[in-house]
Amino acid sequence: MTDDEPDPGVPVFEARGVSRTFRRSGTRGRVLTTALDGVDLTVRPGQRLGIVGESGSGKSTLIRVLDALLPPSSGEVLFRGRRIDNASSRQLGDLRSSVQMVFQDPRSSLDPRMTVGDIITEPLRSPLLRSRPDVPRNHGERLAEVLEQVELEADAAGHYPHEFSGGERQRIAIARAIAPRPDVLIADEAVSALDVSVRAHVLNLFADLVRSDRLTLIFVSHDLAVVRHVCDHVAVMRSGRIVESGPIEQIYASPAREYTRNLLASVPKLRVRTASSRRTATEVPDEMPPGPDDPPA
Amino acid sequence: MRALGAIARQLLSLAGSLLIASFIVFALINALPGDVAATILGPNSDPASIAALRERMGLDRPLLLRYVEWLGGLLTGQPGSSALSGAPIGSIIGPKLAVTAWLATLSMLMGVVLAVPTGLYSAVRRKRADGVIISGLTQVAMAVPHFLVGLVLMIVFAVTLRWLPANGYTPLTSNPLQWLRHLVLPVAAIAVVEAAMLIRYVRSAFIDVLNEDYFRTARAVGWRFVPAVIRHGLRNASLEVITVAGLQLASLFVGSIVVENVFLLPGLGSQLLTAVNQRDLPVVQAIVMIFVAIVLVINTVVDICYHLLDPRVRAQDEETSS
Amino acid sequence: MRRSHPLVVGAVLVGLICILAVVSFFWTPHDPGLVDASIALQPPSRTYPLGTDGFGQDIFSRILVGARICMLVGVMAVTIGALLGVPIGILAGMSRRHVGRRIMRWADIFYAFPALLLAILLAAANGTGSTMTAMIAIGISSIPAFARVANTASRSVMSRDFVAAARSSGIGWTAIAWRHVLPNILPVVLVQVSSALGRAILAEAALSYLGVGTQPTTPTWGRMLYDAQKFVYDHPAQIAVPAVFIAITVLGFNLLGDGLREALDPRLRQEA
Amino acid sequence: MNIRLGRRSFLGATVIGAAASLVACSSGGAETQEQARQLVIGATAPPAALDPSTNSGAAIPQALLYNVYETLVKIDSDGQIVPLLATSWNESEDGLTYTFTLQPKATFASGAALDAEAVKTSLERVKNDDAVLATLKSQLGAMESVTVQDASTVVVKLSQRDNDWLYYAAQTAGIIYDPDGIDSLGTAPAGSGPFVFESWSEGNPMVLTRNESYWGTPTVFDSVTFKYFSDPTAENSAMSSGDLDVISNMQAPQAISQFEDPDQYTILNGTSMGEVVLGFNHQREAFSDVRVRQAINYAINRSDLLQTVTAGYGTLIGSMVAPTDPWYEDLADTYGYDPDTARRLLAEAGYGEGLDLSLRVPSLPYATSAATFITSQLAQVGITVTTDTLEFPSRWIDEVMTKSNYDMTIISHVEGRDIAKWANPEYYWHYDNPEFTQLITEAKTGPADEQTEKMKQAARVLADDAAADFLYSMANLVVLRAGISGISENLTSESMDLTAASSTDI
Amino acid sequence: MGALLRIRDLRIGFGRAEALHGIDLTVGEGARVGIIGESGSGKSVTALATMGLLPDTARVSGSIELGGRQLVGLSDTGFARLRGDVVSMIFQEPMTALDPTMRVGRQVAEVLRLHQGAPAGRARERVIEMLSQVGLPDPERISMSFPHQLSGGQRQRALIAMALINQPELVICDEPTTALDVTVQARVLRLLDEQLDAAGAACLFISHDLAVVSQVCDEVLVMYRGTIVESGPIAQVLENPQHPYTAGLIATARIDQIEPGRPLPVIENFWDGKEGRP
Repeated sequence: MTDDEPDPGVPVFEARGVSRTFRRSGTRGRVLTTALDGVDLTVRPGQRLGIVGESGSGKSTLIRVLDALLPPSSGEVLFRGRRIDNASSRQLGDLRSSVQMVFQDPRSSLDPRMTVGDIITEPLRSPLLRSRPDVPRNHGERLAEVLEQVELEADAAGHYPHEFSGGERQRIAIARAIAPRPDVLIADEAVSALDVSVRAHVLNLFADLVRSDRLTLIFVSHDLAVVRHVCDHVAVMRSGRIVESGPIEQIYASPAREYTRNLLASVPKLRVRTASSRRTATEVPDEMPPGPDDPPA
Repeated sequence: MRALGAIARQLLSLAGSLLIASFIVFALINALPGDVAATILGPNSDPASIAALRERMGLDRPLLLRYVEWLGGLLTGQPGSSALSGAPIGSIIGPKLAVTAWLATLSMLMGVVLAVPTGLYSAVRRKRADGVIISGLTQVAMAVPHFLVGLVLMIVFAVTLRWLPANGYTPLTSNPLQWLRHLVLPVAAIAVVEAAMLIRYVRSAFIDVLNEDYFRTARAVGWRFVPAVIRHGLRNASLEVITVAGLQLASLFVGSIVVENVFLLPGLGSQLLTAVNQRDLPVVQAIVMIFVAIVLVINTVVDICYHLLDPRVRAQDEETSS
Repeated sequence: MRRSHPLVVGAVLVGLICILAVVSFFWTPHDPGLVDASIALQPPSRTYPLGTDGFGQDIFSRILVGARICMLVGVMAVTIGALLGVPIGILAGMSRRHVGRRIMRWADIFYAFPALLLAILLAAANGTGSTMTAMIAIGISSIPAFARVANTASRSVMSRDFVAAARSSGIGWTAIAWRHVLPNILPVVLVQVSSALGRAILAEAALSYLGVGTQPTTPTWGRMLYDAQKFVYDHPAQIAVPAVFIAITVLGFNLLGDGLREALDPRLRQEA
Repeated sequence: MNIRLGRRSFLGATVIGAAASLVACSSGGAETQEQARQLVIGATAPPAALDPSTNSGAAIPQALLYNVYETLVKIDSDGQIVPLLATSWNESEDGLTYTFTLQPKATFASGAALDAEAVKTSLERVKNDDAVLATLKSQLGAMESVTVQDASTVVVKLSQRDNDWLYYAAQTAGIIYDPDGIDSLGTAPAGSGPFVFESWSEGNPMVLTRNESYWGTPTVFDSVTFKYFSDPTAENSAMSSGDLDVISNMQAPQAISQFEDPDQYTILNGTSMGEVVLGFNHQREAFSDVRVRQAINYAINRSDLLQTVTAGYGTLIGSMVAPTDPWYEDLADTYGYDPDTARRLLAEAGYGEGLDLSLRVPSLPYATSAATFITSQLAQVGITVTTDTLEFPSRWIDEVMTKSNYDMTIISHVEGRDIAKWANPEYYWHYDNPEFTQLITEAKTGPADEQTEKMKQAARVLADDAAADFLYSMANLVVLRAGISGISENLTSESMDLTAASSTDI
Repeated sequence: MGALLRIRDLRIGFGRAEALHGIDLTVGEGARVGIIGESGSGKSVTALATMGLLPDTARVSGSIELGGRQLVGLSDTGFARLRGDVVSMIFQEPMTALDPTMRVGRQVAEVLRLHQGAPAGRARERVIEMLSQVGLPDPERISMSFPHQLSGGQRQRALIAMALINQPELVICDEPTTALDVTVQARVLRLLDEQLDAAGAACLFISHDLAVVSQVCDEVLVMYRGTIVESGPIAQVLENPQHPYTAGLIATARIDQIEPGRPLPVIENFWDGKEGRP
């Protein structure tokens, strides 16, 4: 599809020893918190990488660093072999056109003051993307195309976000992401805010898009079941470090690290509590190592 | 305690702002055309004697030099003396500052005492008739100029009923009762308008509480509606009151000029007006600097109070995102 | 937007005053400046709907022209305040937290120069108070209020995901400020404009009262109030007329502000 | 409401209780004896300093002249020169020598004797000390020497005859200061009058107390307090609420109706030395033509102006002469209100299509009201006037008096016999009429008995030449609380003479 | 065991719209009843109605009986006596449910002293005891700290302590663990299960996640757009759901049964009764 066919050998993203700390000037003086602590990660073209972890594990920070929205405190980030962590915003044209993001909360990811048509075509009007060959020129035509692709009526373009349901709004966000024909799609908890029934529709949409546009997908979520369905690789994160990563079936079947095991065990399973079995505890071990339960990052 | 770090930082920036403000004040005032020498020597004084007087008063030296000299004097506690009467500025301004300070603080106090209960009442009963009436009256009270309220109060209570003196002032030290009687009307004139503004903030602070999750928790654990509002609303509202009252107190110091004029209180405001008219620059500079300093100091004190009192603000500092 | 009383009442009052102001451009029943000692201090009558003042000038005509000037002073002052205050607020809201705090610290220095103080100094500098000095003084002193409102609003818009989305497709900061921040903080700024207009009219009245506001011959309501003061004992109506018009206008603007705030506050909208 | 609110309502009760007690003990009712002996006077322009010889503010002599400071001779309420520190004086034939015989009993408040030596020091100080105001120097200009003949006789020699010299020596220029206190006049006035300076600072009242060792008839009052009001309404309210005993000169006559009850108040409607003048800048081309000046005089209905600005209080005048001046003649109707003649004169002078003039007035109540009136009246004869107010005193003095940057202005000239100012082309009007100047010098230096006739002719010349539009002479509107008396109706000098004041309550 | 909570034909409307179209439900003493449904199904409104915390714009009709007392139309003072003592509620968002300006221990003690008037000293002990009972490691420190110094899980445990300290007869939970991390959620659910047994309290547990409900409850009701479409013991509802909507809901919840790569089942495959797209 895209003219410069990405060489399968070169990784899409490469993170080497990436750390990120935040300086807080609260009344308790300068407090330094580490969100990322020496992360090494490689994302191959066509790969569907899931990043799981609990709140405060640093997964959202990691993808913001990958997408160059946030500079790392130390370490290197490469996109298709070229360093982007120290590049000026103008040199990021390639990254900006090839990588697009979808966010969690449909109420916050769409500008309430813009029509759906303007929201979706906004990336096409970006100065970095406008002049690139791989970005569609005819906005009107592309708008119709993507609306159809995300199963929304064509006349939706003229309406405003508050006229749509949560599920429909997330489709609009996805349409915005695929409008400039990116190669990589990053989803940050893209279905967590949706009702269960709507979640299925959106996940199916993701699966179709990845297949039809041969996209590389990075899917961040706290919901292990969703990740298992959508991704082929997974990285488990905790307190800013990647605890374990690899093919999803292997990690889910026989997790090497105890934290991953606990994580998998904690997912509530549909079970039947007979009157007598009231006392059978779920498989959750009593003594959990401290960690995700300490005060908020 | 690490909190001192934050306070120290705020005091430092206060000092910075004061310094900048002092230069702006000095430059602005010395740019005023019209000349104190001409005022002293009177209408038909000849230019030569005016120039001589200007030279004697050192008004011709470069601005920066005079600024440094003035700043030095200010920091070492001698703000110089009045160009007109030669009297030391401290003696001129001291009693006047006391009058304005009493006027501003008493009216703010009366404003708060009036505003908090009324704000609570109108918030709690916002759907009912009396709640609506109160907020209606508050709107009207906010729309009337200070001096008009003062004038009406004076005509009714001082001139017609003769209960209280129409104007003038007796220092607290010499006769506390007369001092109080002279301040009742001016303080009431300011307090009515200030209280109206405060009531709106207190009312909205209490209404905000109604939408908070912790208010719903309080209701869920068994608090009746009004006690729940007071128990959890009062603290939230008091934080709101501190900020707003602080800002209002700061602007009140200058705002009282108008009421001083109506009730002939020898405050800083009326002194500033006469000093400006007579181009008595040293006095003008000193008074304006005092007003500026008061506003900046009060703002900083309000910030510090907010920081100390509200644990949430401390939490806000710990927000991670850049 | 549910039909909210303050908005409707506020809009009606402000509308009324605007009509008066506009009419005064084309027509006033009498020449507002015409002095005729023989008909001074007349009670309201058919020819002089609101009576005449100490100079025998028709009060209704002066109220009309006064409306125009008070609105002019109010609008110009608020424009100055908004044009300078809002960009500072947006800049502070869009930059990092501690940088933002420092910018706001600078804006707060304007707090130290309330309208009254500035007006006195400007009047002295300009030789005399005038509508111009009143406008500038009130405008400059309203900068910090606009900056604060714009700062908090911009900071909350910047935390929204659609800004991150725009950043991730390479849209520059200025474009984000124009296309996303400004349209989204406009409602809050509008509320501030409305209450600031109310405050500006009150400030103009105070300045005229102190004699540092507009010229004696320009009929602003504050000036009329000042001139009417001497008749307060035997012709109290002289003071009532300008006072009522000032109160109506300020009340109108404040109600408009409250109505807009209620209509635009997302929390209240859900309740509706 | 539970107890918590209960506590608040208890708080409410105490506040109301306190307020009631506060009101109850207000003095109201009959004045106590002790308060009656304290005279409180309301005035408008506050003094800027205390030394009348080095600061030109009118408020200083108003309070101190004759009350704290005394002169050899003084001006009584009819404008006549009468003995004070000098029991008698005689003027030589050629008018060049004045011999004063001093009052033997006269002493300064400090106790020091007021002898010829003290008189010599004070008078010579005006001539030699360059800190003394230029106006005072020119008033006693003609004085050549002051010699002490013996302890109680002083001889003053003039370089040339000056019929005004004695008039000025009777006021601020002629104050006899206590030699010991001469260097600290700025903070502690030291004189010989019935009162002694007690206290004053900027923005506060001026308080004088009785001079217990006064050589003459002592005053009945323990103290006199001058309270300064920048706002006329505040002054009126203070009077009606019992804070004041006297309003020295009512600024807003429109509100006088509240003092019309004879049992409570007495109103004195006398004349003052203040001539309110619509001055023309003769350097301006338009004003070089007498027809334009006369047209303006015809175009303004001065009696209507008086009605509007001061509710009718004050006297219409036609020239720079106050009713209390010996050479006063009623020239008010030199130019009646005649807009048609005004338009005709303007057309003849070439301003038929219209004339633009600026009217720059000081920020004083009478001036701004008159400006509004005049702007409207001149508009009807085709003169478009743009008015602006200049902050008084500094900006108005700077723009109008020093830089003459004006076409027309309005100010009240309060100094006595200021008609002589028209003879000085440097003065802000820049009026230069040789015939007038000649008459003034003759009146001043010619035989004393011819002075009045010469001054009358000079006044008539000013009126006919329409040197300015002499609007009216300010009324001296004094309001006294019933029982107060002994305060003169007319203002004949710069002083508010309280030496004869008394009260029936004492 | 008599019925503790009996709701008959409960209708609730806001303005023109009606959120609840007449539902009937019963909770026996000590029983654990779950309610699942999507947003807008009316599950939270039912809970708030039982607690009498609906906004005053709500129109309520029908009957809610708790231990023989009729709650519909009960005065605020009447309801206040019950809340926190007879019936208590745990909400979804722990981060904002505690008063940020008041120490945690004091907020918990309030509930105790409000209903039992225990003297301050005794109340402190009871609070410390309760905080440790809900699994908080260092109860003294927790009770002296401010809410913003605790994690989400810790705050929810403190709220559970507040709900259970007066040994209520009925505890209503509205999505109590939805905002928590999955590991924390597991432990809190287990804690809730134990504490409800210890207090012998009945529970009305509301969630959008069937798996979470199944951890605590024996029976379940399925709500859709203001009506109860199905109810019964969890096992029966899971094995053979009667109503197609329930079947669809269960299918979409069990995405772990689906082969990765194959499209997920959607409710439309089971039930076309849904108007308009989700």
